[in-house]
Amino acid sequence: MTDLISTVVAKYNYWIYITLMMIGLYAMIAKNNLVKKIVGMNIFQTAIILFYVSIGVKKGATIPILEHGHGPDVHHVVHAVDYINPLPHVLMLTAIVVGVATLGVALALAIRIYNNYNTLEENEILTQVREK
Amino acid sequence: MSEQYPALLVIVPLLSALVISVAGWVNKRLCFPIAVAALGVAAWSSVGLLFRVLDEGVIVYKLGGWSPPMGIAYYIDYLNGLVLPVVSIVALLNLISSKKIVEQQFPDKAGPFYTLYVLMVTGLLGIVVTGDAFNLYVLLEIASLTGYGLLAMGEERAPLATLNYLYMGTIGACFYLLGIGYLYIVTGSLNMVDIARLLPPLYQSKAVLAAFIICMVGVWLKMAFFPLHAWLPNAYTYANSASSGLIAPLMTKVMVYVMIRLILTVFTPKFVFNTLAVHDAVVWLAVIAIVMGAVLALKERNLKKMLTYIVVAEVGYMVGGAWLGNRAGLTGAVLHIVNDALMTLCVFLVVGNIVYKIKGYAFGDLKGLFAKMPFTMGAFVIGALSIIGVPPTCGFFSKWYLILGAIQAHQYGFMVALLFSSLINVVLFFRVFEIGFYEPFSDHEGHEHHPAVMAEAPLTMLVPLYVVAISLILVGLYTGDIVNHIVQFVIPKGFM
Amino acid sequence: MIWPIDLAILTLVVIAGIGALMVKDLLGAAILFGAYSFMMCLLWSIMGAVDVAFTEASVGAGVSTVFFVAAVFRTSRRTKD
Amino acid sequence: METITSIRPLLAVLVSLLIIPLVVVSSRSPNVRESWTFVAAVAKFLIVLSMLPAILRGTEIVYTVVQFMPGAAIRFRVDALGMLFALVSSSLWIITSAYSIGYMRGLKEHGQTRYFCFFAICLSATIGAAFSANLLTLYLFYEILSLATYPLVTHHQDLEARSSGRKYLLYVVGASIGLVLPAMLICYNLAGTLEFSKNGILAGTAVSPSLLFILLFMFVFGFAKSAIMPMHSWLPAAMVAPTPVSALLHAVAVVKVGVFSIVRILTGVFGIQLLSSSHLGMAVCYVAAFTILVGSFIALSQNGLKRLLAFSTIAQLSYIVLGVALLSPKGMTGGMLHIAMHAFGKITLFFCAGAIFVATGKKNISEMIGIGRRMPVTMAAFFIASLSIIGMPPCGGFISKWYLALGTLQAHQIGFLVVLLFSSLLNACYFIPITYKAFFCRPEDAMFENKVQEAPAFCVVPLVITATISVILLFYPQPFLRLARMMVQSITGV
Amino acid sequence: MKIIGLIIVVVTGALLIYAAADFPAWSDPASPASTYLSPYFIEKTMEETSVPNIVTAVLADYRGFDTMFETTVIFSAGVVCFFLLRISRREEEEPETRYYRHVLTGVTIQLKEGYKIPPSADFERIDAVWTPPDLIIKTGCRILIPFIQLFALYVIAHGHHSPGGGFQGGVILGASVILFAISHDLRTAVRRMSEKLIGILCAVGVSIYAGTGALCLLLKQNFLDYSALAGVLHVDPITARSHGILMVEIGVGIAVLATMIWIYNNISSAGRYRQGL
Repeated sequence: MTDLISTVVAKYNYWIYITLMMIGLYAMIAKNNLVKKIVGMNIFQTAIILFYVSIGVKKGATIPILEHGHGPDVHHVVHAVDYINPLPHVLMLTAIVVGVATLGVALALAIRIYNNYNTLEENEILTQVREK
Repeated sequence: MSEQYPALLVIVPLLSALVISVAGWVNKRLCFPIAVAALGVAAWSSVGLLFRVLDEGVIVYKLGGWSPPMGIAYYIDYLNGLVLPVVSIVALLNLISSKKIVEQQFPDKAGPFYTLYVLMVTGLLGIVVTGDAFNLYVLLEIASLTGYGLLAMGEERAPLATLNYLYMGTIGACFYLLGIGYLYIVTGSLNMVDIARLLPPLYQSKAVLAAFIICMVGVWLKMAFFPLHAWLPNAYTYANSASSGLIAPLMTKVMVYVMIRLILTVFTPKFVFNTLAVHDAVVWLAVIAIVMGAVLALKERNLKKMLTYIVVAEVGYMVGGAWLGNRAGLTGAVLHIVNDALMTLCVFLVVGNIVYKIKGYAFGDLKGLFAKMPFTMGAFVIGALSIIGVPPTCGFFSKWYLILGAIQAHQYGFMVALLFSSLINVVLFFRVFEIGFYEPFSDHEGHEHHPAVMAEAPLTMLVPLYVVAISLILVGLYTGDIVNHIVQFVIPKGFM
Repeated sequence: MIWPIDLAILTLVVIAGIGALMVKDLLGAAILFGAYSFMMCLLWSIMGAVDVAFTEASVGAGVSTVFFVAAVFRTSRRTKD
Repeated sequence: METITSIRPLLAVLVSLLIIPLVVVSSRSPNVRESWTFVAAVAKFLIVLSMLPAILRGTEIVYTVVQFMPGAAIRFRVDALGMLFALVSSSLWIITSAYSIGYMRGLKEHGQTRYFCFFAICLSATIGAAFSANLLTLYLFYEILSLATYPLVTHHQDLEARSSGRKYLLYVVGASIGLVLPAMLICYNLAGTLEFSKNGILAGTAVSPSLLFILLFMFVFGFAKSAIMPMHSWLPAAMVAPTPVSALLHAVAVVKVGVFSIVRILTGVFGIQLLSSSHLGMAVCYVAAFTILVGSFIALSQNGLKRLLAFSTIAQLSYIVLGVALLSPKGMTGGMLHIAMHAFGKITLFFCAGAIFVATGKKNISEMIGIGRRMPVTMAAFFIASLSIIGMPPCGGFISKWYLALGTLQAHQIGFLVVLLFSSLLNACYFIPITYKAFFCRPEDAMFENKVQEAPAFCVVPLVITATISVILLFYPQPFLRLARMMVQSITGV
Repeated sequence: MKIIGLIIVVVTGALLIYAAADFPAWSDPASPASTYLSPYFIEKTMEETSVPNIVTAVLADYRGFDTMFETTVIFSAGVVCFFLLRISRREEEEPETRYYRHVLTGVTIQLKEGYKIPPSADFERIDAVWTPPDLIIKTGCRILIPFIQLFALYVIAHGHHSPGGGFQGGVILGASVILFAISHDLRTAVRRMSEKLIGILCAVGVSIYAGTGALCLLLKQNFLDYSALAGVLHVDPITARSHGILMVEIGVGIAVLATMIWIYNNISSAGRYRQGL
């Protein structure tokens, strides 16, 4: 039992990221409102970012900014174990940007759709399309 | 200069896209020539790269001077050496053809259109050329985002279709990203070659298995592999023809390239075909994709939509070929990337010409088209024959290798599916020919002349079309050289 | 790192996310989404990803929410699910 | 065997393609356009003829255009059989071109430029098929021929043409993609090559008899142009085409390409050793014999002249297949010779049908009573040609049938001899009454006035020429007989 | 659809949970991700680029190529929004009645079609739904915006040493302009920062990034190899890398700033450029 709990706690981040991702995915598939789908899409994307950030976490390490003095001669010996893995952070900066870019495009499309059909509900739009 | 070709290939279009976007504010007429020049340079460098690869073998280009796996590097080997010229040349030809379409449909937005167009090509070229798994994701997003923009500009239903594409595309790209994350968590690397080096001890890991499945599902989503294809037909059909002429030939093909790259370079065939051994199931999925694509195409009474379902079926060809797990099948799949890009371009350019002149693409609009647009339809016939797979057009030869691979792998279901789809294609295209050729029927029996008023598309649309049409035959005739000098080196040694 | 806070915020994130999807008003959804992003940002800063957290704070909680609100303003708040 | 590398086979194929742009450009002035067609036809014939001496000397002419993969290339090899076929089709093209001019102008058909263009493509494909050195090249030209014939078959662009065109495509293209293509690939996979060889490429491979059987019939039915039953019904339907098309393509080029392909498959892919040892030859014989009898019977009941000729063609094509599938030297000689003999006879018949249509507008036999008084020359030619088809002297058809009959004896298959003779009887039954009624009907039954009014000279002269050739071939069957013998000798060694 | 969605979600979730079992434990310092590449970055960054913020160094130098395309992604999003939404002047139907406001007195004038107002700085065009901006908000924002912008500039400039950089700074800068547009109205904001300027700034921002890379290429180094700039800047190659990073960060900042405003303008007015939020 304690094993189970410790497994659950040890990878709590991973479970949460999976939960969030599935929430987002479900919203994208099952929701009817276009903007809700976009919200779901963003949750989906942030879940992946959460996953990546979780990869980077390192026990007993600090943020990936080196302590330093000024001037070229002040060089500490840097130990890798002291700092959190920066690479996932870099990747996720990119992913966040991609996320906001996708959001912008998606919203622009939603507005175009609204202008055409005067609704954001997918089933209503499809009814209108079929009637034409 | 030639050692900088890999950088030029991507940088020149990127910078030109920026220049075009500025030119869009200053003088709209400059946009088109700049775009042509940019893609011309890209095409030139990609061909130059191909020849360098033929001479020297794999080229590695370190961006920022950092050696991989620290920095990002471009790897150009025979596989992407072959795909790059196809991408850039297809894009260039369609660009030339799109000039008139843009003038007709959205003259005010020529600037952003060409910007997005060139950016999309940048993205596609980048996807093909990169050797870094994450870099691929970023470029994939560039290609996708610009693609959404281009596709949404069309008929009334285009935005909704594109938004659905956006949802699916985002899920696909995110799945890919997640898969890369899984690989990263177990290997700690993002460089494709490096991952492949680190993976063998981890072949039994569940995480690697999941990474592979997730990556594949993501890529399949982007390439519209059958059960995941639902976004494609509408998105491509309702878009303007300048955009669909770029995206229909390239997007799915580039994603097939990514799939083959993942199989060959990242996960390695040993893992995919020996450890995992699910290829029979995937080939059966491909069979379903081909059959369903053909059947759904048969249902359509609308030329452009019919073609989009053919695209879905063709994706099945390539996926199936790649997953046959033998030399002939993979050769067929790689060859089909090239051929299908050209074939699809050919037929979509034809649709572009028809829409430009007739303002419609439903079957009812095509009556008497052989008399009205004989040159366009002539090229359409060549493209159609290539899709059907009639020698000496190139479509025949990739189908040849695919069927040969199917026979060697004892996947007779795949063989039958290919033949079935060829036969359906005959029906599909000859149905279109019939409408264009016979209808409207002459009133009284006998040899009534149809009132044939030529209304042919302008020369800037016909010339690219004929270049493609002729290249369909030339590529077909030179299949032997392509296979002997390029494709056979794609396949790793020891691959049966 | 203080893991109870971590767990608590993780749970809050899920609640905010579900809330954004469940609420029957798109403007509310936009705001809840902003809250979700901000929780996420907190979470990441706890995990030591300061740059990511900073970006998420400015993009996710800031600009994205503004985009959402703007889009909802231009379309409609009405939603059935 | 000695081989020469020469580009001439390729030239022979290309020459008619090269004039297409010229034909299109000069579409405004019909005389110039038709003269281009003549130039190409004559040039093609001369190129083919120029290769004849070398072939008769026993050498082969080889030319590789492109090599796709080991054992599969676009490659030409001119051997005796190919030469025979090429000679027949290229010589008849010249005559048909002349006839086409008379026919098309006589009826004021539309789309004549298109007609001549596709005709030229068809001829290229036919010659290409004749000279092909391997199965891939053969398949390539076979497909091109199928597709290039489609606009000709459906030339009238009406509903009937459309439904016939559909049937044509369904049978011919459908069968070739659905059956020949996989069969070819299986062969390639088994043998690693597609080059025709004297002993057959499948000879040395370990293939199970059942697979062999399946393969053989995939080929035989797949080459649906040979109209072996049950793949025959496109042929009568395709008779909606203008008569010159029916004449050249459906009596000579298209159907003969089908039969020629089967002959190549039997001799070059399977090889007679394999066929005789596995008794597959007999299986083909039975199918062919069935087609001969049924085709002849159906022809008996036809009223439309062209439909009658179509069913007659179906039966006659199977003679060729039967002859070759007997695997006896005489039978094979007869079969190959019949390619030529039947071609000259049948084309004459079609020309006559067309001439009648141009002059009187009649299509049905029942409307042709007494027509001999009005068109004596045409009907005389018709009579001669029908004798050739029946296989009676003084016509060339006699020789080929003679060899076929000898072949059945040589193969000790008396049953097939009976089939041959019975079928000839049937041929006589449906051909002779036509001529008889045309000339010797009672005056009150005659449907035509007793005044000679022939079709235009462009129509009549060609059919007189072909009828004459039919007669000459009996007395001087060279070079066809020699070519057929050389081919048989090279295969069987006898 | 809901059932399908549920099935997909359950299957995918099960797969992911199944795979997570094989992951290294969370925050394990010995996991491959923490031991393979990252030590190199952590230990060498200072030596090789003299940038203490490892994230910035990796972002703009080691993986600078990714970041360039990241900027391009945002740029293309801006172009896409413009391309899709912006209603060109030719298509835009001019409303029958237009409204002008006399700035000094606050009097609103309604003009019927065909009438014109003499060009004068005293009148500003307003929309039918225009409401006077709330004084408190307006003044509050006016006070806030300079500080926000100053902070944004700090974030960009100090990205080498602290969290932040071009992207975050650019977003904040953009947000400050968006705040201005919200607190006043879109017309006023666009008058301050015209559409053309924004469009060109976007491209210029990305061009600075790509151009820096291309400059390295012209200086006979590989693309984005900032050490090539050493000769131009008269510093050692390592400092040149640091400067190169700053240059591209500025480029990113400009591009992001302009794009955020651009997207906002188009979305909030549905492409009409009046009647903002």
